[in-house]
Amino acid sequence: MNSAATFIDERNPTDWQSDQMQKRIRKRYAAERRFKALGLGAIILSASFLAFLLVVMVGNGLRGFTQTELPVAIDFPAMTGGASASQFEGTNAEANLRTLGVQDIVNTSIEIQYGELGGELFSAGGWQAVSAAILDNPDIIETETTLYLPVESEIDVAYKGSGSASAEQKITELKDQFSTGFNWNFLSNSDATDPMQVGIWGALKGSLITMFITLMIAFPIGVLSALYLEEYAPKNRFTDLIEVSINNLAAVPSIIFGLLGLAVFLNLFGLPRSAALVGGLTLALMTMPVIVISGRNAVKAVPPSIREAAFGIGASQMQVVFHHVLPLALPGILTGTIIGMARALGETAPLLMIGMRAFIATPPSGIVEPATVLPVQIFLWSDEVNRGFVEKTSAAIIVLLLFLLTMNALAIYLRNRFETRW
Amino acid sequence: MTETTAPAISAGDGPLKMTTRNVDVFYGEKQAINGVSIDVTMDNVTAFIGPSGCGKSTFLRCLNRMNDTIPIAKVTGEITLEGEDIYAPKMDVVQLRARVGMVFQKPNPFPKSIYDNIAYGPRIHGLANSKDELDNIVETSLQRAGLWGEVQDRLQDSGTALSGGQQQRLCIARAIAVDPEVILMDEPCSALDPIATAKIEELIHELRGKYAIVIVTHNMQQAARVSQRTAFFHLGTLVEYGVTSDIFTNPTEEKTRDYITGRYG
Amino acid sequence: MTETTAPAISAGDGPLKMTTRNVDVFYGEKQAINGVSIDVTMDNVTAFIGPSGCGKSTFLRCLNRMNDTIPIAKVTGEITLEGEDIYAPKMDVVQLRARVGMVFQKPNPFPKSIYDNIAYGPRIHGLANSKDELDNIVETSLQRAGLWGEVQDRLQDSGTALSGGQQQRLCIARAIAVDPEVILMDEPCSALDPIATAKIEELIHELRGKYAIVIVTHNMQQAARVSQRTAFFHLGTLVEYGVTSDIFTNPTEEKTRDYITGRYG
Amino acid sequence: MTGSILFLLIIILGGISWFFGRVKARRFVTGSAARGAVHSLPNYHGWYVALWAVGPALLFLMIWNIASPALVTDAALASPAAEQLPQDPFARGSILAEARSIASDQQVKAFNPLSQTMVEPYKTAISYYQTLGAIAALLLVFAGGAYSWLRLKPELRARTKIERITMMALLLASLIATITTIGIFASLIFESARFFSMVSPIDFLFGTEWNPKAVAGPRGETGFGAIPLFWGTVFIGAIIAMIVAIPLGLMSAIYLTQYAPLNFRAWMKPILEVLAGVPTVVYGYFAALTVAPALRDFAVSIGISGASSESALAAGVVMGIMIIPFVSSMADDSIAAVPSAMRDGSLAMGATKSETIKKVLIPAALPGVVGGVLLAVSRAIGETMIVVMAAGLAANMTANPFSSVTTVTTQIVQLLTGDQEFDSPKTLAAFALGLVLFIVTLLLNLIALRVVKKYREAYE
Amino acid sequence: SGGQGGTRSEVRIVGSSTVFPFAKAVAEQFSASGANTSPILESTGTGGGMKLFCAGVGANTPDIVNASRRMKGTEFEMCKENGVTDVVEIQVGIDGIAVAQANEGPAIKLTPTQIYEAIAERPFGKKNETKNWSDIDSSLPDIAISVYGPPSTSGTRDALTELIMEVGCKTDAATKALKETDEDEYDAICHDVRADGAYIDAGENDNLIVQKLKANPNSLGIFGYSFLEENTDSVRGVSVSDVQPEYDAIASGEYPGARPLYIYAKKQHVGVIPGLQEYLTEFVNAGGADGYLVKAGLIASPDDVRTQMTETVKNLPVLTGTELK
Ligand SMILES: Nc1ncnc2c1ncn2[C@@H]1O[C@H](COP(=O)(O)OP(=O)(O)OP(=O)(O)O)[C@@H](O)[C@H]1O
Ligand SMILES: Nc1ncnc2c1ncn2[C@@H]1O[C@H](COP(=O)(O)OP(=O)(O)OP(=O)(O)O)[C@@H](O)[C@H]1O
Ligand SMILES: [Mg+2]
Ligand SMILES: [Mg+2]
Repeated sequence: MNSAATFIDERNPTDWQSDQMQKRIRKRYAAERRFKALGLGAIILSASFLAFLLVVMVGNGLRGFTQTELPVAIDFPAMTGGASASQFEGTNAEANLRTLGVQDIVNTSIEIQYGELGGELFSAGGWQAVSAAILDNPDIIETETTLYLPVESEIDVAYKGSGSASAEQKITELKDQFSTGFNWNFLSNSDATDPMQVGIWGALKGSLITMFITLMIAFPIGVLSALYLEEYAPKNRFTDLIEVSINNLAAVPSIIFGLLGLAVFLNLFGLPRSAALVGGLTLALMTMPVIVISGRNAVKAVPPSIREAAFGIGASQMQVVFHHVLPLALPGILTGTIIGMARALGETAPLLMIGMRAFIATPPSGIVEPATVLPVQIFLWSDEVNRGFVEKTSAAIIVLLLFLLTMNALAIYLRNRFETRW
Repeated sequence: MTETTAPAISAGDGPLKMTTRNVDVFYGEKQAINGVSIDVTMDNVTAFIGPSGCGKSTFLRCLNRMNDTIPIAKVTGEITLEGEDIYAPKMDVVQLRARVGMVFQKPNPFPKSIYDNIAYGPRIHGLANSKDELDNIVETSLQRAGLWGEVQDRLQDSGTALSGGQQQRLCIARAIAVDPEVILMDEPCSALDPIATAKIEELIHELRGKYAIVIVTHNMQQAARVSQRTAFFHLGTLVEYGVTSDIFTNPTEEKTRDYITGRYG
Repeated sequence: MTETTAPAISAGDGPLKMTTRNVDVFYGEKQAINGVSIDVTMDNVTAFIGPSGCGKSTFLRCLNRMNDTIPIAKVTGEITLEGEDIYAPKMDVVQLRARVGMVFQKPNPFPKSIYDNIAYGPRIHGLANSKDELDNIVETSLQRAGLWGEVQDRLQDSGTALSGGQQQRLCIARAIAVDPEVILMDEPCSALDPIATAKIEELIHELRGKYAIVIVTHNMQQAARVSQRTAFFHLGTLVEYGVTSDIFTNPTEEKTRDYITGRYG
Repeated sequence: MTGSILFLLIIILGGISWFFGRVKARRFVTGSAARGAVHSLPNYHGWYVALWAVGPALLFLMIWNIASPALVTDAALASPAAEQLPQDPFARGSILAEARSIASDQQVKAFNPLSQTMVEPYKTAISYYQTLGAIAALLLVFAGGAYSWLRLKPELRARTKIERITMMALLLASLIATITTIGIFASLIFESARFFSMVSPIDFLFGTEWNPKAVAGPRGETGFGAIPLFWGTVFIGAIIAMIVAIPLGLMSAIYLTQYAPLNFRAWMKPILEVLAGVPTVVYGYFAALTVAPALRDFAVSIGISGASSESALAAGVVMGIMIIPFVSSMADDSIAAVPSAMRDGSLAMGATKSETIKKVLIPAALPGVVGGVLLAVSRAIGETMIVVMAAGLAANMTANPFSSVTTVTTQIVQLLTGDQEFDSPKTLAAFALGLVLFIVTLLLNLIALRVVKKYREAYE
Repeated sequence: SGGQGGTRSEVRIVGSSTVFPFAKAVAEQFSASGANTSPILESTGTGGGMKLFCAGVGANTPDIVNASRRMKGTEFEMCKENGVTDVVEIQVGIDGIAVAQANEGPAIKLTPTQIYEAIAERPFGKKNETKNWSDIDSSLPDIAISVYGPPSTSGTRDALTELIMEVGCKTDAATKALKETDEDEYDAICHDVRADGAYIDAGENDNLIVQKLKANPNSLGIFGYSFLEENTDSVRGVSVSDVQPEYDAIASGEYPGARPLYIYAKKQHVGVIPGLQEYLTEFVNAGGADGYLVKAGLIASPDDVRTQMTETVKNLPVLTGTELK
């Protein structure tokens, strides 16, 4: 090391082994560890928020999928005056059932079995389960059958957890007779006053129809705009204007889209209130910029070399775009579309402004029929006075989250699958 | 655009294929090519050499108007293909590019099957009337590119699954498939290993005479090996253009000499 | 790891600074360096040459454990600095990197003032006890890197506002400021123009002897100009290592000859 | 012939004309000999003919569909049965509508007996006009098809024409965004203008009391001072939410990009993204039902009196959680955009990772991070459901996070769905608030995008 | 549907969120038998509902508006202007504004005047300086005034100001006289609620309000009677003028905070929209003392009103506008 002596003489050599230096290094490493722990902590904290939210929702909501039931013995032959099973088969079944007066039959049976106050034990719409049972198996109409019917909401809540004193007392009285069944109503019914009778099917169907409209409008417009802006648009003021408006739209608060829908679709165009069509249009305007932006990124990610290759053998601009760029960008566009659609599916605020905050007891059957959507249903239920709605709200949230998580997972899968193509 | 700027083409160079006169290229404000005049002949391979950023690629891309795809690029001067001005308004770029094929620095097969890679050009130009004819074009193109033997059993495999050298030959085959008159190659070997490079060089030898070939390279030895005419560019100007062996053994310009002896670049 | 693989270092090479024995480097499954043994001495500038992708940078980055930053990289074999195994568990990477400085291909000044760029190292390592001392370190480092004259009046300007060549010298000054023993340079001139290149080469000449210097270059002429020892890599193996002038005039290996005469790369 | 069958027929005819166009074009020279002689492939000639055949016909049908109902009604009303119709326009219209839907088989049973009488006239009129429309449309198909077919010749630049039409379609699609923006602005500005004609903008923007009254008070005060709302919005969205989101988001991004093993990152990143995917109504419910009571209990237990269960803190914290992935992905991008040479440069000097991050990466990424935070803020202040459900309605100007404040978005929802008198400034105030919100988020975004863009350019 | 000439097969209802749950129950029962299409019911608030209702006649406007207060003269005018000339008013029941506290809270009795003095911005024209209830009347407990009540946008708030505050305010002769001389000032003095934190805006129908009261036993809450009834195990009513907010007291009008609930229907739509009249009938029938709406928390109207309403849904007399103020 003599050769370096000249240099070392010029400067104080750094003594890395000195105590002072070692202490300093130890301190630096400690800071390093602290910083890293802080980062890990941040992530764990964020993730545990999510876990906590899911646990709370699932904890509250799973109970919403079950219902507490009590047995009711119904002596059909006696009460119907001998209706025959064949009446409830085939096309006339429903009409015949209506004339049968199932509700009265059930109420009488309940009174016979549980006395005067029996009516207060059962959910008012419980007789519909009997109707369904008859349609399902008409033979029971000729026998004496015991059916399990959902109890009144307050008792249901009390049986599942803690309820009011009066309900608790009824529970102790009838303790052994209760049973718990899966609440099929919840999956097949629509909104109702009685939490025991509510279901998400109406809202879910509304969501599906709304999403369909959103997709049909936002996807083609989004993709075409993305292609235009990336592949065709000349650099000029006009293009800048389009670009600026798309970027801005992506950032406009969703409630403003509600105000737009209210002013334009309802007031100006006179489209019907509460309709999935208007909801879908409003959400489409909101989703489109998301699709355009992700679409542009996907188009941008197609390597220029592919375009050059195609141009190089004499493909025209349109051929390059539709033969090469679009197919290659499609997975990316789809990912963006799914994310945009997931956002639209979870959106509530703009829909409140255009009348989708309605009580709608029948599932919509078309795009101009009044409809509501899952998140709005959740919002409506969360505002209900009746305590039976708490678990229903959470249950509906579980359903909504299932949809969204599936969509997000799909998007992530698509992204990972096609990420490293080139 | 006077004839005085035309480079001397000695007798025996074969028929003229493309001529360029006083070509300037601008990227926005910036001038990338400054008054270049070069003739491309049928029988010779022409090589463009020069330090990085001197405008070789830019100039090459003028020859099939690939610069049109860069919005800020502006080309002036005269470029002809068989006497037709390729920048004339009535010239159809799509047809021009079919006649002047191009092979790029990095092999860029489409992410499709080998067959579809080759068949794409003939399909969009409607060169084949039947499946048989198309098969035939694919086969001859691959044969010309010396790739047929290696891929004939797996024409349905993806073109991107080939090795780099094979990909580059696939790209050459793809260019040949539309039956071009000129083939432009922009550093076709720079992404390849020595063995693949050797194969491509051999291929160029074989293609010579059938197509007019222009090749850009940063490897002077390669230029010396494959070309008969060499153009040396520097900062957007054409410093020297002539017979390859002359340029390498006896350059007339100081700059050329410096470059060839490795004083910079 | 037997001594038999050690390269011959002739007498007069000066004291040994770093040694490597049988170094293998893997990126995941892929082996990028295969059993390389090289000695770096104090008095010579060592150049690594070889075709692109042969592992020059990879090997260079082993010498100050910069490969640690690539999660999939794995290094085996023995590398010592002044006899200490730098991959030993007790080796402190922070200190190691302070002792073995590095200059990169593209100048990478921090987006801070020139002063702060230089002062960064001394500050984090606590090399200066006072403002004066720090000023002093900054000044001498810049002087050594031949940049003082050009920047002394604008030490507070951003480092990124300098020209490319100045930036690269700034990076060298920054490396010098922490008082390293070895300086590794990975193609330090490849992003620079000829004039800036010449300045850096001159600087290397001046620094020689004060620091052990290893330089990677793809420009063989540059290797010939600045180094006294040259190592030629090919596909991850060390093909030939010896006195620069021997390698260039009289290589023992066929591959080296092919490379130097430009048959590939 | 119903509309859909006609539509189908036109499409089929379009297909046929495509075929004929193609056949004719194929008879021009083909193959390699065609080069130079024929401009476009037969396919494009086919498309050219098809577009000519279908385009005008469909356009006509569209106009016809809008115009013909009125004609049909006129014709139906001319029938004798129409004389018994009631004069009341709504009842009359409703009967006509019912009759029409029965006549076109969309409805079976008539609710109003009068409708039944009108069915026949309607049926006649409908079939008359439908036939008329159909004949005209088909004529247009043939005319368009024949005209274009005759024009086919080798030099016809069919491809160029098709390409031009395609590009027009693309351009139109991208114009929708601009139209929407204009639509938003227009729908807000008109109602806001009406509002500001009743309430002075000065009072609105700078008034400190939000207590909307239908009638102005004795001193002319209207209770439309929006400052408390702005404060509530800023307090929840830009202060509390950001206090949660910035450190968590930034540190998460740093850990994930700089420290985390690849596996961990691959799992954790999507999990964090899920936080942004949870619908806001769920967050709102969560905030109102779980977080808010917990925070209030906590506040009471540490002796803060007057803690409200609809606290700014609950809404802000939950909103912050929602924004975490937003901040972290922006930070992630910005840090990733710092050239790795910068990081290597610092590490090669012997800096530890955290020193590199703190002294080189973050300062270099700062503009990007700031831009990201601005975007996150704009997102947070525009957020509605969480605050509607958890923040309360009290327009307090307080810095106590445990008390209740209200926000612009909450008030918009309240004003438009509350029990207030219609047409009062209260309804219009919602649009004025919307306008302010729109402008503020717009400005924030413009600034943020500019900052981010400028900074990206610095490295390119 | 859509447009003047369109039609629609289901009844559309908009309006008050207070009437909403009752209307919902009626709608459900109405369609349960399967004979009628289920009506579409939207909670837009009374004012929002009026705006939609009065926008015109036709399939794209609602048939019924629910109201937690009587239609205002201005609203009626607007209706007329837009062609909605035949409006039928039906009183469907009564809602009480209940003052309540947690079961654990200290017993307290109030009068409208005391409530007014506690929550008004300027009781009797002077700035409200009261901090504790005892500041108002020494017989009241010495605890801080803290009242959770409806926000200014809600109909319950209108009821609060009209039924309780104004009553309290009028007890002062000077203030009462002001009504003739300076009505604006009178309105401000009697209606404005203090904004210094003693009165806290809280959502209606909000389960959280119960928790708030439970957590702050010293606070009072003001909300609809149905809500009180629903939560009797945690909160109890506070008597006003010695009357407890109980069913009978409210029904008889003895309790001061009682207000009628209305629905308004367009006669022009009757006979055009299927089921409209049947729905109205169902609503009136359901509002009887033994009807299911009472179970749901509605207070039945007095018998004479009910008889009159039964007539009304049969004959559908239209409003002239003079009965509205
Ligand atoms: N798309 C572009 N926009 C702006 N400037 C460009 C563009 N492409 C190239 N340039 C500039 O034009 C000049 C010539 O570039 P060109 O790519 O033709 O050089 P080259 O000789 O091919 O270099 P290389 O050997 O590195 O490929 C350079 O200064 C380059 O920066
Ligand atoms: N981070 C990495 N991950 C995986 N493989 C890598 C990585 N870095 C380099 N390699 C591979 O290791 C081999 C050696 O690369 P290296 O960068 O060391 O080559 P080089 O000689 O420096 O080339 P060049 O002259 O182009 O810089 C190459 O095959 C390269 O693809
Ligand atoms: Mg190039
Ligand atoms: Mg390298």
